[in-house]
Amino acid sequence: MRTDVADTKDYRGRVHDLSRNIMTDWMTQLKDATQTNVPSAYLMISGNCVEILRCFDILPVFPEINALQLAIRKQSLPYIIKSEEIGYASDNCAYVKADIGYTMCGGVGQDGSSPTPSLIVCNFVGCNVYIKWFEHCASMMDVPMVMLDIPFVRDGQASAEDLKYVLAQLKDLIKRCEELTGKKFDIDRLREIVAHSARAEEGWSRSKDLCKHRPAPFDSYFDSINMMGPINALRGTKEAADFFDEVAAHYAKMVEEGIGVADEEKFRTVVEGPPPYPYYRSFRNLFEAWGAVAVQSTYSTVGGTWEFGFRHDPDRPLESIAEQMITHNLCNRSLLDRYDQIRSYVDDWKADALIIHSIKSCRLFSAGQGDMREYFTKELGVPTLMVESDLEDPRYYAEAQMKNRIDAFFEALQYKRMRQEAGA
Amino acid sequence: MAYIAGIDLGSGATKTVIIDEDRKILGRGSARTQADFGVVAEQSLTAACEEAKIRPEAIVYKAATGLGRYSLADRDIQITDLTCGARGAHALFPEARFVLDMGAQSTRAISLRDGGKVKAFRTNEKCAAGSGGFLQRIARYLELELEDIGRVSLEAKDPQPISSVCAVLAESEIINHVSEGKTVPDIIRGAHDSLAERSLGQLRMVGYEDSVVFIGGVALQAGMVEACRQLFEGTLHVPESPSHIVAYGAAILGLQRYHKRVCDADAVATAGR
Amino acid sequence: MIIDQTVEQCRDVLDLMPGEAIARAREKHPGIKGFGVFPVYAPVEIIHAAGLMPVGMFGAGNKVEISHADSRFQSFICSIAKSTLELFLRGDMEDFVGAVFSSICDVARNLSSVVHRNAPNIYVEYLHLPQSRISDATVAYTRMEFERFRKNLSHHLGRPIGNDAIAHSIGLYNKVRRLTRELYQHRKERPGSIAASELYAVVQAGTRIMPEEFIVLLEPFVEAVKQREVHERDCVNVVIEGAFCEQMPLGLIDVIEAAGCQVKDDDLAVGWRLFEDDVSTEGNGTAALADAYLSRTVYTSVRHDGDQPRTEGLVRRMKDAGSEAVIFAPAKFCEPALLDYVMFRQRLEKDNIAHLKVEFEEKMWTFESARTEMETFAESMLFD
Amino acid sequence: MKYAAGIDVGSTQTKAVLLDASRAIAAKALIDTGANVKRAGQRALDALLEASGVARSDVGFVVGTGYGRYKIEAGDTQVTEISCHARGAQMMYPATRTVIDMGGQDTKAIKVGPEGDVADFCMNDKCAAGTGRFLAGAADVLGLSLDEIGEISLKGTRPVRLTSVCTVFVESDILSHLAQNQKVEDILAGVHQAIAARTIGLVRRTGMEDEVTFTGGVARNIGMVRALEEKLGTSLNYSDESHHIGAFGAALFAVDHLLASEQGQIPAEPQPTEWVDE
Ligand SMILES: Nc1ncnc2c1ncn2[C@@H]1O[C@H](COP(=O)(O)OP(=O)(O)O)[C@@H](O)[C@H]1O
Ligand SMILES: Nc1ncnc2c1ncn2[C@@H]1O[C@H](COP(=O)(O)OP(=O)(O)O)[C@@H](O)[C@H]1O
Ligand code: SF4
Ligand code: SF4
Ligand code: SF4
Repeated sequence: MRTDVADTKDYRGRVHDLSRNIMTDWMTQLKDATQTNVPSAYLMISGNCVEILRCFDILPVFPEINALQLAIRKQSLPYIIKSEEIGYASDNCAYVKADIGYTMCGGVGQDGSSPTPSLIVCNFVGCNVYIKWFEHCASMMDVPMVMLDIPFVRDGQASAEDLKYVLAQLKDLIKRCEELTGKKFDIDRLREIVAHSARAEEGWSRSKDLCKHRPAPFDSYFDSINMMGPINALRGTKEAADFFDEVAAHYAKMVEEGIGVADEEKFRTVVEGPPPYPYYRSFRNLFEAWGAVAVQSTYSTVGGTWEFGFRHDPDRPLESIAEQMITHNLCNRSLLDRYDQIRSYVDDWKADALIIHSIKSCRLFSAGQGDMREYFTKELGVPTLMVESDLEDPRYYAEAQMKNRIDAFFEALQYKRMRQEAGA
Repeated sequence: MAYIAGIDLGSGATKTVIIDEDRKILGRGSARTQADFGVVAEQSLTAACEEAKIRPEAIVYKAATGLGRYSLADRDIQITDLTCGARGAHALFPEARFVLDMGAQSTRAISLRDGGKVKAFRTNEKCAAGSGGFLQRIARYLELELEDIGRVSLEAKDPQPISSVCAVLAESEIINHVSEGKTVPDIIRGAHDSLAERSLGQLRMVGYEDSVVFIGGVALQAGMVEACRQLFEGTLHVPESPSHIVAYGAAILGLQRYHKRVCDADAVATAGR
Repeated sequence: MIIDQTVEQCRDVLDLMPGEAIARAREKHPGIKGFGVFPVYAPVEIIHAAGLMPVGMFGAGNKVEISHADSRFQSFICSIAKSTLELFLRGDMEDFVGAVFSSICDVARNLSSVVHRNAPNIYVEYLHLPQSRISDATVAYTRMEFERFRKNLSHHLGRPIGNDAIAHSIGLYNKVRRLTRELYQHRKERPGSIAASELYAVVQAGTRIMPEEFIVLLEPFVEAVKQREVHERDCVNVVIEGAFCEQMPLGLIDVIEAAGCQVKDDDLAVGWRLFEDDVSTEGNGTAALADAYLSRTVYTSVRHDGDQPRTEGLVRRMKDAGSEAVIFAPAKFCEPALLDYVMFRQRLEKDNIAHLKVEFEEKMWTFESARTEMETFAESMLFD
Repeated sequence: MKYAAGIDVGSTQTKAVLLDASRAIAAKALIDTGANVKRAGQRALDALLEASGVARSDVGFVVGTGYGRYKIEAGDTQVTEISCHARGAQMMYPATRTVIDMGGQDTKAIKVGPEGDVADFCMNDKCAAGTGRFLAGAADVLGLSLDEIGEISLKGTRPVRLTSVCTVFVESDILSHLAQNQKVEDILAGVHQAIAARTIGLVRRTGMEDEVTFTGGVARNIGMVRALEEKLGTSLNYSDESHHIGAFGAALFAVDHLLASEQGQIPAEPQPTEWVDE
């Protein structure tokens, strides 16, 4: 029985529309801010502290999202080349190159799509490239930069000293925000914001949990992109929290009615690594053609690993922000922690296979993925496919080769399954 | 009269230029590079001497350049092909500040200082389908003579660009174009356009502004010249016999050193008296 | 004599596999075990005070054929990560108790995990070196981090690592660093007195010899270099920037000088000579090291510098060295070096300072294109 | 009698095999793929028919494989060459557990299950370095033919070291070795060893198990066979048929279809997917 939720089968479905609406609102705010003096600040996605900025009505700007948008609209290449002309190497992270190129070409500021920031907040959560990227932005636009040095999770979780260190830096940031906006820090306001965050995180987690059902109501790799904007960039707003309530309800209904994102869910996968944004749709098609649905993905947890239970806490707003930045996101955890995360995805979400999409640009994700492959195929016996391309640079995507590998992989899985069924 | 030879032992071909003391070009020669650089250099030198109508012994100074510059046993000096290319181009077009040298294995963008000295340069990255050897391979694949590439390219109506940075993969792209029924001119021109675009990128890295001298064997291809002309903002100078400019530059620099040697010798001679 | 002998000796050391370096150290320090130090920096004094031999893990040059590690790290990852891992996978690190990595880049961080999984007998430590502006919180944090290292290591070994022992080790390494600084200083003043590849071989050997012995070797060497007759060459004075982690092949260093450049300063193996002056031997050793790390170190591309941009650091370094040009030598695929290149370059161009970028790889063995570029560069500066 | 064909349209060469319903080889064909991929498939099929004297109407099923598989108009369905090589190798050498396929543009290591199924596989990354094309390039620079370089490489006693196995730069690399007066056989030995080393890396990823079958065009190169054997420390299955194993595998799948359709069954073989152009 198909009901009104059936339209979700297209990835331009309901959740996509909802997401696009609130994301567009935010982009409009960004565009408007180029003409006004609304204070704005740069921030990175992974383990961010957007709540603090919100508390001062500072508009958060995420260069990563700018880069992503360029890629998905297939506009990134000229900007990447622009950056290479000033000396960036072909091997550098293309997110950086696209964003810097875009900025150089006037994409940021007065006539651009987002404002020149009043402050650059470098939340160094895992990725070292962040530091260089923001250093360059700061020098290029002559904007002050605040460095938030988030200790990497070394011994499983944050120590008391790590927390103290981060809290001290957050307090520094608060002082900078006070100076910038002339507003006094209001902890009650922060509690409110953090409560919105927690509600969004709850909705996010519920949704992701629904993919444990067969068939999965959405593709937790490709469709999660629709939710990543709201959970990472708009977190702390009431709109985002409402959005997630709606999303969770929507997917719950699909589960109830037994509707999956695929016509026929044949394979359940876990996907590791960011998608090739310039070829997003065609990459997805390659999996869809096999009835392969991602029931979990690591990329969707760069901002936070909420599905494992952590929530921002209105009673300990700053402390919980610090904890989230240090411990509860994918980027600031070790590769081995990521193996564990994937393992629990494979087990609890009942996946048939692991797909590793290795990204040339992003060494945070990709360095060592060969070892991950070894671990999953040889130690755990999980069928694993590793393919390579890039998340931003269209020059590194070879469609025919990609298809060849994916087809061969699923051919083999299917063959195995048929034999098992024949034997059973 | 003293004759100077500039010998460019390149990866594709070895080119020789013979000049007199007034820097006038008397003869040019070239030979396809093979295993033994010595032999090839000899061949191209002989050819140049024939054209110049002089005996090889009349050459008083040999300046070697190019990949094989250290392989020429009886050279008087070796200088890099970048320095020579810059100097040769400058001698012909003194007002130009930039040089684009496209050879068999590499593409170089050079910016110049006064007097044709190298200011900055950029070599194409290793993994780039951005040089003449690549065009040669496509030509072979499309069953075209090397000499015809340039002309055929001009006939293009709907150029088919190449996106891959790897020459091997770029070749697959071309195969795709062929099997999709694209015409040979469109494919060649697409390759030229893509190469031109990449060279422009390289030129920009050395601060490219207005006029550029295009040298190297690839400049023999009219289609390539046309592609650059359409893409680059400023003037594009293409010298006569572009593949010999590096050798020419070597000869000019050789002449300088020769003069210095003679002066020094004179000085010594005077001092000894 | 002494000079050639020492350099020869040091080149020998560089040719040793890590296990062999330990075996050699055992002649003087029976039963000693090694502890790997991945670039750029780690407080080696703590390791030494624990009765271990700190050994620089600078990959394997071109001595080892990579046959296992490239299935773990893809083609677009720097060579040092692969060859270092290869050593572990081949079992070359058996005489090592552990290894320490730090927060220099994403590759090094993931490498520490991969080593951890593939070499279960090795104790792997990961230091998060601060990237923040220096504040009370940073000081407290960094002291804690170094102290944590001491505790973990001591716990692992089952023996205490006392303050006195650390102070003693600091004293030794102070001396090594002082002598190294002298060499570097001397080269700035009398450039021809030591070839870049000689200096490199000696400094690098110091990362694979116990400091006690290294001092004995270094002292007469420094004296001899100071006495050496200098033949002034006509060449371009340069500094090398960007080779702070993966190390250049010796052959490439030679090519730089053969092509007509004189290296006056460099950042090769900079982590082992990071401090601008002596580390205090008073009080708590880990605190002294932490404080020195925060406030008395030279800039590197792997540390955020707050109010003192590296770009200015480079210009200062050039001035101090009396050099006229910069050779950027990033390792292929080295993200921090390649990213920094852009800002360095912009800064130099502002002052019209000449520069050249040459990428290298550990296993490189022909330097033809590098030679051409380097020669052109020198020609363009010399024939002015 | 009904027949089934497998056509493997590779980047360099197109291979085809015609089987009768008892899986006996009725004909083989090998042509250069050339620029027109579509035509290559057709030409290969024509060659099969001509060689065997079988009428087109008697060919009941055609499976296409190889990089040009979607361009074969006669193809009834497509299977990736990975599945085909596994299947073909296992049929020809039933104890096969590992397949190394070296073609013009890529190299694959395939771990094969007891029934010819693909247990795991690895391909060289996007870069075409170190493949058959590389050997062809090397042969070209040295002015030798592909048939000879393998033999010659075996005579090398002191293999040279190559800077990289990049196909694009092999030319200059070899030239500079020649300039240093290295012997041709040593250069070729170096070339083969460099490629072998790289291939071993791939094989390790899937894990090597005996027996190892070497397939693809490069299996005709004895130098490569020996270099791999030495590095792997085991002997390889290879034969004159090695080049055709992909096509043979495809033909086996085609026979499955043929038999299944005669019995009105769905063949026990993976469903191919549709090609989706962006
Ligand atoms: N007659 C010609 N017509 C068209 N292109 C040519 C011709 N001769 C050479 N070329 C092109 O120039 C390239 C060689 O350029 P050259 O400057 O001689 O290289 P190098 O100095 O590296 O040997 C060839 O790869 C080819 O693409
Ligand atoms: N007679 C031969 N002797 C040695 N090698 C050969 C021979 N014929 C072809 N090859 C090698 O095989 C490669 C083509 O292999 P093939 O499996 O047909 O590749 P593809 O499927 O990509 O076309 C060529 O690049 C060449 O290196
Ligand atoms: S390296 Fe990866 S995480 Fe870092 S900025 Fe680039 S894409 Fe983002
Ligand atoms: S084969 Fe292509 S991608 Fe690989 S190294 Fe060569 S040019 Fe680069
Ligand atoms: S060479 Fe560069 S990228 Fe590689 S580990 Fe060192 S700092 Fe990181």
